[in-house]
Amino acid sequence: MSLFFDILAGSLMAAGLIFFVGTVTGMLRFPDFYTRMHAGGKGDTLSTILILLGAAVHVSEDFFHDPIHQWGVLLVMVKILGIAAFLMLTSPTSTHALMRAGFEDAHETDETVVDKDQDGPSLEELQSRTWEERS
Amino acid sequence: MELLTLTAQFEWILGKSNYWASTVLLLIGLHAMISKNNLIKKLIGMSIFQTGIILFYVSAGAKHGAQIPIVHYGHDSHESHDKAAHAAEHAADAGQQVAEAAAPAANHAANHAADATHTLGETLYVNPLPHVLMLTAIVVGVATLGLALAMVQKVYAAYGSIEEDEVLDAIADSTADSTVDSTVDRTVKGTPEA
Amino acid sequence: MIWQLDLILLIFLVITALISLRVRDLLGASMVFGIYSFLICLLWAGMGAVDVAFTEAAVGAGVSTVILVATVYHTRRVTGGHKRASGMKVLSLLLMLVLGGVLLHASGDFPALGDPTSPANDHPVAQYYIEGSYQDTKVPNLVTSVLADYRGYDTLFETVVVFVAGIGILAVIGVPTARMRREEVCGDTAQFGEDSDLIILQTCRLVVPVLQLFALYVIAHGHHSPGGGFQGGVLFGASYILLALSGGLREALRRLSESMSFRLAACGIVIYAGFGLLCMALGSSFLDYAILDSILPGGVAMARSHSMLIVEAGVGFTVTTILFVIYANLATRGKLEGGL
Amino acid sequence: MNGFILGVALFMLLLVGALLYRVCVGPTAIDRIVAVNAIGTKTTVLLVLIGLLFDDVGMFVDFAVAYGLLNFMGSLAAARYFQRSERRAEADLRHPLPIQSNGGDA
Repeated sequence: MSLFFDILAGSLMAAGLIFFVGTVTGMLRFPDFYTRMHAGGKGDTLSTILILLGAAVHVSEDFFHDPIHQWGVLLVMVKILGIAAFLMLTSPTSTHALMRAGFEDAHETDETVVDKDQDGPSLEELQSRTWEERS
Repeated sequence: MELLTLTAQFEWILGKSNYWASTVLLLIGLHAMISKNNLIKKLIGMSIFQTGIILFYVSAGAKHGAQIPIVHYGHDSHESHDKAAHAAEHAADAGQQVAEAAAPAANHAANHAADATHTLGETLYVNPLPHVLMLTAIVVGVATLGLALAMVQKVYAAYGSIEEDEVLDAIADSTADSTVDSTVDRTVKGTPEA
Repeated sequence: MIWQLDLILLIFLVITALISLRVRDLLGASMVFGIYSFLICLLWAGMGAVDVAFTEAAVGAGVSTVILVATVYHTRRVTGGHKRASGMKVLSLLLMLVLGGVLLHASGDFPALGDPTSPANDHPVAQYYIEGSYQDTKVPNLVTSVLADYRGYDTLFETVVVFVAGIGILAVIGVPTARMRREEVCGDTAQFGEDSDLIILQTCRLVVPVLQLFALYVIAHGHHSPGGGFQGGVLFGASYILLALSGGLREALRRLSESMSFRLAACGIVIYAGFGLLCMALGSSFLDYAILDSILPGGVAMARSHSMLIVEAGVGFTVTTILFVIYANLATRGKLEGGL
Repeated sequence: MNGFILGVALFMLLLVGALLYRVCVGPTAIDRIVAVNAIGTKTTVLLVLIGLLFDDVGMFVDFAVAYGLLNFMGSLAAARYFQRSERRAEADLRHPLPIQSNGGDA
């Protein structure tokens, strides 16, 4: 039983670490702000949640050993899951806010990542619009 | 340090690392406060200086292998600890020494009241005194940072710059033209207007 | 103590401090200072100083970065080259070399990190707090009992310092005429977050109530877990700052106006000091809670425990409101409208 | 299991160190802010892991919750900074102020 929990917690944490490595690689290697944001926004949230789930599983192990005396660890587990839930809420929000901020700060895209054949206004045209026009 | 083994040398370095780090932080902060031209940079330097001091205090209270300074709360639940405390109190009522009634940190005590005879001294706790001093210092630090930032904003409103040399130039100019009053007047009037 | 973590964190800390001072863009520098605060919070946690780490977490993530950004917004974002400072820089470097040499030389005499028998840890006062305070006060969190009971004077006057800082900000950048006008402005029916981003607004609508409840929990549960008046107060203040960041400062001020803030802040200190005076009135020393045994339930130790709760609540009032006042004034250059 | 958790924590800390490179080189403020945001969320996780290492996670989880709730305030403030600056600049273009460009709060 203990081995099962250890393996589950360990694999969740390892998966989280793999995604975090991806996040860091993306943030270090990608050419422009928007692509770095893409790596940072998605990978960061997912890896955080995975590692927190691993921690929650690890904590809950005590409960299954001795449910009568150790039920208090469930509270800790719920708190850890609560952190995961709130990070799932707040981290994309800050990604959204930052993306919008970078857009308004008129960051340019790297030419290697732009699809030239797309329809619609280009990024520069959009950025040159005023606030009222945009919203 | 003659003829120390590699491990002993490493341990010596580890034992002093906190002092070195806090010294380096103090120096960085003080250097920034003296030599940086920008007032906000000076304030960041001030905060770094402050954390250097806090680091010195907190690390002075750290102990190897110690528990966090919260008594009778091991890695298990509230409930079993309450039980442990009750068991310990019953033991005290039964005529045992008061010192034994101090709640044990070992979680097994919840199940075995007879085991509830660990004194507090057996568990090593981190020294709480530096924590208390520094905890208040952090909150006071952010309040003083706010006050200092307010002064920065006031300086900017009065002289149009937060660079130290430009502010000094502006002061020198206004004194040379003896128009210091008019400068201040304009901005003070201008501020609520804008 | 986990020495591997501590060592890496100390190195990162120095690197981050250098980065935040090197960056020319002040907005970037403020945010880098946020990382500095994250790392130092981890360092406190690694050293077992949970209450300090909690305070640093709340202050660093919630307040200090935001007020730095607010000041950068109202001043100038980019800092220029150094025209005249080079002479001062050389002088300062020399001074740092001398001072650093002295301090590093002195560090040879200090006890090693984590030594349980070092003078600071071996001192009878520290020993007494660890061994005796639980029996004296029935408060498991030693930091809370030392903070609010044994060193009550210290905490009382730290709280007063926070209050005075709030008054100081009002004196430095408060604009009286605009304040009078604001009374009318706040009376009108501005919609919640009319100029804000929808996504941010909805997220904050979820987060702010949870944050406020959590802050109350932190104040109330500070006896049994890390927390207390300072931490809970900072969290509560941060919740109002979050409200102001998402839905506009006007909305936050409608919930907690500035005059009400100062009234509550004064209330907090009156609660704290009044409790001390109550002890005097009952015939004991100032802030000697043991005498309150006669009016509070549950024995001498529990009287001290309950008194601490009330005192922490007073601290919480002051810290909450003053931090919000600091933000509100810094974000608007004292005008309490417009601004960040 | 404790050794594994310590390894995870140290590895994460080293990756945070790699992110410090992005913080250091920039190139602009918002690139740094993205890295700050990532480091902030990882701080939350590291707090929980340190709690596990101390075998007392119930005590550490409280301020991890505080971090989870608060760590987007910095990016929120920065985003608001950019939004407000642009609107202020637009307002200044429409109604140029005679003396100082900082005078108008849109």
